[in-house]
Amino acid sequence: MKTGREILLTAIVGFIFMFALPLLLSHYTLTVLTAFAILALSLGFVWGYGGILCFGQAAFYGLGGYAFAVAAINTQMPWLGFLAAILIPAIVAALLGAMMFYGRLSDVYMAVVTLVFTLILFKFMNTTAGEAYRIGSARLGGYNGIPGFPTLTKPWNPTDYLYNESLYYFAFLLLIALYLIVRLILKSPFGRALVGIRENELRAELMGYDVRLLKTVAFTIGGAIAGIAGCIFANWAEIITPNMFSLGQSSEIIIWTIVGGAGTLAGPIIGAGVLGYLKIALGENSGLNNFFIMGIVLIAAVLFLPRGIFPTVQSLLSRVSLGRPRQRISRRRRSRAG
Amino acid sequence: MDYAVVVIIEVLYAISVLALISAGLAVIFGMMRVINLAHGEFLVLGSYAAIFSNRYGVPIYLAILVAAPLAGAVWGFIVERLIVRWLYGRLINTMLATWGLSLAMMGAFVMIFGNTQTGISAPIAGFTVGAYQINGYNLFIIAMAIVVMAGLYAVMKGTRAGLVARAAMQRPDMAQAFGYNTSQVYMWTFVAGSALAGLAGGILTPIFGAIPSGGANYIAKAFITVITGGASVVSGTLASASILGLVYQIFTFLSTSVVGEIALLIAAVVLLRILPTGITGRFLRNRV
Amino acid sequence: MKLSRRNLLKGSAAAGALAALPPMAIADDVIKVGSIHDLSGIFDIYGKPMDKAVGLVIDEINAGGGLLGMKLEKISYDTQSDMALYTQYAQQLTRQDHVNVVHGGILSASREAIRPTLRKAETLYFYNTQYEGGVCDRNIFCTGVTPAQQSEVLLPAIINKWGKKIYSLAADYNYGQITAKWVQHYAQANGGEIVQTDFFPLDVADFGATITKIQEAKPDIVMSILVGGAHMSFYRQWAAAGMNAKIPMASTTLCVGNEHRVLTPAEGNGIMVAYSWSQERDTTENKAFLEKWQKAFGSTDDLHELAVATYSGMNLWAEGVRKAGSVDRMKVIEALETGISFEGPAGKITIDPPTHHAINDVLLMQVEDQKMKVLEVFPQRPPVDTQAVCDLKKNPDDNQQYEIKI
Amino acid sequence: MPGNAVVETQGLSVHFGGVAALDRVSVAIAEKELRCLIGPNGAGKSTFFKCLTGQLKPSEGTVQIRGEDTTGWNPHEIARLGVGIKTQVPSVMNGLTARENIWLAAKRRNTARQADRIVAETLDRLKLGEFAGTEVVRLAHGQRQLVELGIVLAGKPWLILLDEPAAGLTGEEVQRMVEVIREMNTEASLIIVEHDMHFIRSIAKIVTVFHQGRVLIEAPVETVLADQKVRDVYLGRKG
Repeated sequence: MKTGREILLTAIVGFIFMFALPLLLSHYTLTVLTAFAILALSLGFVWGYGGILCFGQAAFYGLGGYAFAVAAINTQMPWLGFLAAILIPAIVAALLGAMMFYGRLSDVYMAVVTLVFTLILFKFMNTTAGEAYRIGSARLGGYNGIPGFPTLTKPWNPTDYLYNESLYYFAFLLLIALYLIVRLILKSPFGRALVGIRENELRAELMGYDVRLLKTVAFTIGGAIAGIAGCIFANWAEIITPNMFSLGQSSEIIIWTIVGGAGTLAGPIIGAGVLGYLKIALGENSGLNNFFIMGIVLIAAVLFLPRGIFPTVQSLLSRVSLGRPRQRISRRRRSRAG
Repeated sequence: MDYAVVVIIEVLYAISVLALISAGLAVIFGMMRVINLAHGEFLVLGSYAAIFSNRYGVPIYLAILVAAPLAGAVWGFIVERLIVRWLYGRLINTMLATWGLSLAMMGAFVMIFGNTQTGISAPIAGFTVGAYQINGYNLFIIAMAIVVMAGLYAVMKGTRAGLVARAAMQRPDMAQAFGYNTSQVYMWTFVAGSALAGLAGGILTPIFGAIPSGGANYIAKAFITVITGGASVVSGTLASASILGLVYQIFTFLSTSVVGEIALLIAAVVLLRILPTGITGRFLRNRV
Repeated sequence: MKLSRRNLLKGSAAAGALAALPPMAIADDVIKVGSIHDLSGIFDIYGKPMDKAVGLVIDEINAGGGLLGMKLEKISYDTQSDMALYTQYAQQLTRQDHVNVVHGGILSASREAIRPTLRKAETLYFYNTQYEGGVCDRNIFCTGVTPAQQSEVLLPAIINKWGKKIYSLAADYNYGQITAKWVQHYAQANGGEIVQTDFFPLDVADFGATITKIQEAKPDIVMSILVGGAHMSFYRQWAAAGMNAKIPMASTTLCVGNEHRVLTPAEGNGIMVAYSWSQERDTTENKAFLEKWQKAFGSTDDLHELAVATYSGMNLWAEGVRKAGSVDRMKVIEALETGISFEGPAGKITIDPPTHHAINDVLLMQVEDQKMKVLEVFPQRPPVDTQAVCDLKKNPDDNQQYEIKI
Repeated sequence: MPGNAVVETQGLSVHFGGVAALDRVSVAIAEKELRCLIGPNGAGKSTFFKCLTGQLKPSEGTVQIRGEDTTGWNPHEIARLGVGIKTQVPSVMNGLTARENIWLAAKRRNTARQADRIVAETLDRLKLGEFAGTEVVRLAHGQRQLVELGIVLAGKPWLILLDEPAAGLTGEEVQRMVEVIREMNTEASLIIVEHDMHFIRSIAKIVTVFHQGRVLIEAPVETVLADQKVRDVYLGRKG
């Protein structure tokens, strides 16, 4: 019953935002910010709750985009592409996760492996300009990426493309749905065990939880969500390039998550929205270099707001409002990880 | 036969480049358990220092071997005092903060130097091996890699500073009890690692030039080399640089440099899968 | 309504970015020109002068009383070398700023990112960059030089001068792949032979093994189709090995970003190139242009082929508007399709009606002491590559980039 | 005796580098037994313990738990047999509340509703009720030890392995611990690694003494405490 109320409340808040935001920004800008938010949600789950610091979440994001484009071109059925954008990153995440967690790699080594994995994809995709690199009728296109694939249509009318406003509402509904799904996962025994593992892996094992399996499953879910984000991005940009796999992209995801607040779900979403918008806004007037600003933001966040903006604001508010402190699983591990 | 000699030199050169770009990171990681993800930009900083001091009249070898490491050291000092020292013992947080530093430095380079590639010409002429011309500067790089590695070994094994550093890293309480200020030891270690990064950047300038985004290429390789090598500074770096450099160059000769790089990355992942704590985590333990 | 919405938007952008408010546009008595280039990030050496060129033409026209009695207004966006931002800003230019024409795009990927958007929004598009050719779309005009135009001039010259065996090094992306094919085509047509073509991703900076491999193949000529900052290392490593004294080199890409100024004379001298413009071309139009640029921006050091193509493209568009007597998209397109010409710094440049590409002068040049010395001028070379696949007179609704089969 | 053994090791050895931390140890523990493992620092008792829990893989030899060969199993697989384990340093989930900690342990083998009931029982039994909603990181050391014990109990184990349960506890807390352990022993076999002699005296029946990676002696507690060899190696060093 309590869960039911929370779902309802979240959905209402989500809908309010969904309809209020277009008053401030164009649907078009909001769509890509929503894709970023979904991407941040995926890392927020994997890192904030699973305790798995993945330096290569961009890999699944890019795989989602490419899986969508390739499947859509080959089948001319974009919704099959949507399915592929979930399944392929999930399968790849499952394999990579199994390799890491069953191999018992520690934090740093995991960071290296995920980073290297992303780099390999990035380098490989950049070399696929030749005609030989095609999957079915889809040319991978190398550095220039894949333009001109069919995008998502309204399921009841295959000639009516999801475009601009309709794409935005679709993306935002997905965001709300994914947020709720992740919430429910975290409330389930699996989710609680996951948080338990984050807090103390050995203890969880001694309780009888198969840490390797649970982490692999969590990593797979994260990969699938990132894949969905990649698919939304592909539909928005109508072109995908290997840049989706770049180190810059990977770092942005981590920055969104840490600035927003790892260990919460709303934090990364807000971080992605705000910083993603900042990046677009900065392009309208070139004064300071964008990397410079992002870098300073990240350093400042680590030094001064190690818990992130959202949790800090939240605890300030709860202190001010004298309300009962929300029962929240705080994320302490990050500050003492290592 | 000539071809074999040329290939061997190229392989040694690839190993030397890996060893040079990794040395500074290895010192900082091996001794302090800190990963400096801005390491690549430290190298680029060294390159810029070499180029601009040379442009303003500093002789090229002084620019490469003195100005570059000096710039690295000074900047390392500033970074340690302002950022890194607040984060000791929090590996992931240092990684994130230095990643931010990496982006900020890259942005700063763009704002200061612009997005063009600048460089200096190699001070050594090419020479002939049979029917082949070889870049003479490659031999200088091989020599410098040997000097840096031997120097590191000598400092760590043979000097009091090296001993104190090693002691402080292993038992901070003990070193403190003996009257050494561990915070100072950490600081100087970081400065030394930064100086090595600057030096590597300086040495490699005539080959790679300097470009604001160049750090990304360095850090990926250095990071992978160091982690694959494990915690031992000299032997770990040498072991992994040798394996990865060999793999890279062989595949580059057989196919293209992209295949070489991908082979290097795959080799690193395979090594880590077999030896989850790096080469020296399993073999060559208790070596420097 | 529209105004207040725009106000709000810009206001929030400004608050977020601490930016100054851009000058307010007042609808209908100005002509709005969108400029969309990479002003930061790894392509900014190309993008910044291009954006300046747009501004320069606008200032010139405004100083002369404007177009059709209306002032021009420039609306510029920095795409930060990020392809995703191209789509973003193309949308803003069309939906929010309602510009009359868009000039911009550098990499082919960026052009392909915005071309569909601008076509859908019925906004005229000028792409002023040297590129691989083959775009066939009535809404776009491409004023840059294409590979066939360069190779047609360059290959016979170097084969006659240096010999038949050519080793090609190309950037591993669309442009490099296609240009390599044209190089091969014209090499064979002139009795030459490509012994090997190697492709390098744009971030490769280590060419040691390649230099050894080239020596193994013993070519007469090395052909460089390398692009970008990392690839600059090749020229240095080539010279450091002493190879520049042994095997001569030609390029279809060196100098586009003023790379010949970055290399020392020893490293660069003797490399043969072919483009549509050179600072050293001795014509009155070119001299006048260089002076104007010098006066406006203080230095001509950053000027390059693409900026000049942008300058020509802007002027061609303005000619089209004058001729059409309107800024209406279809009217301007029809006016341009009459084969309008512009006499400027790059000589005469004419729109080729069936392809919407440019008929350019092509200059055969040699790098000498960080300058591009003009050896020979080949006037009015048609874009033969695109002509082979594209005829917008016959198929006005065509909308794709052909990969030209040779 | 091997017939009804719940835990039996055969020639168990662990080598670190060239050093044998555990050297051919064969021990058997019977159903419902309460066995204490003692020995000076570095004697091998903790290494032995970790071989039982799966945290270490023995270099040689076998471990059997209720007739099942568990050599080289992972900790979670051993835990799933119904083995409750408490480690030396209190191993709890710091960021979670005491209730959440115990709930996770209970939920592994039960439905959510059963788990809730078990948590209530356990909290009650350990008198942790007032701290149930507190994050464990904020609790005092003794309370954390109790939470960990609660985690062990909530799994309803039939074999319990405790590594130094009395370490760092106040006198009063030790007394409580002794009671809890006695109570546990009515349902389960226990293996306890301990330093504290008073504690051992008050609970132990049979004691196994480790020395330099081997079993020095295995006998009832009175015999062990009177043994001269034990006094030499253990008490001598301990003092």
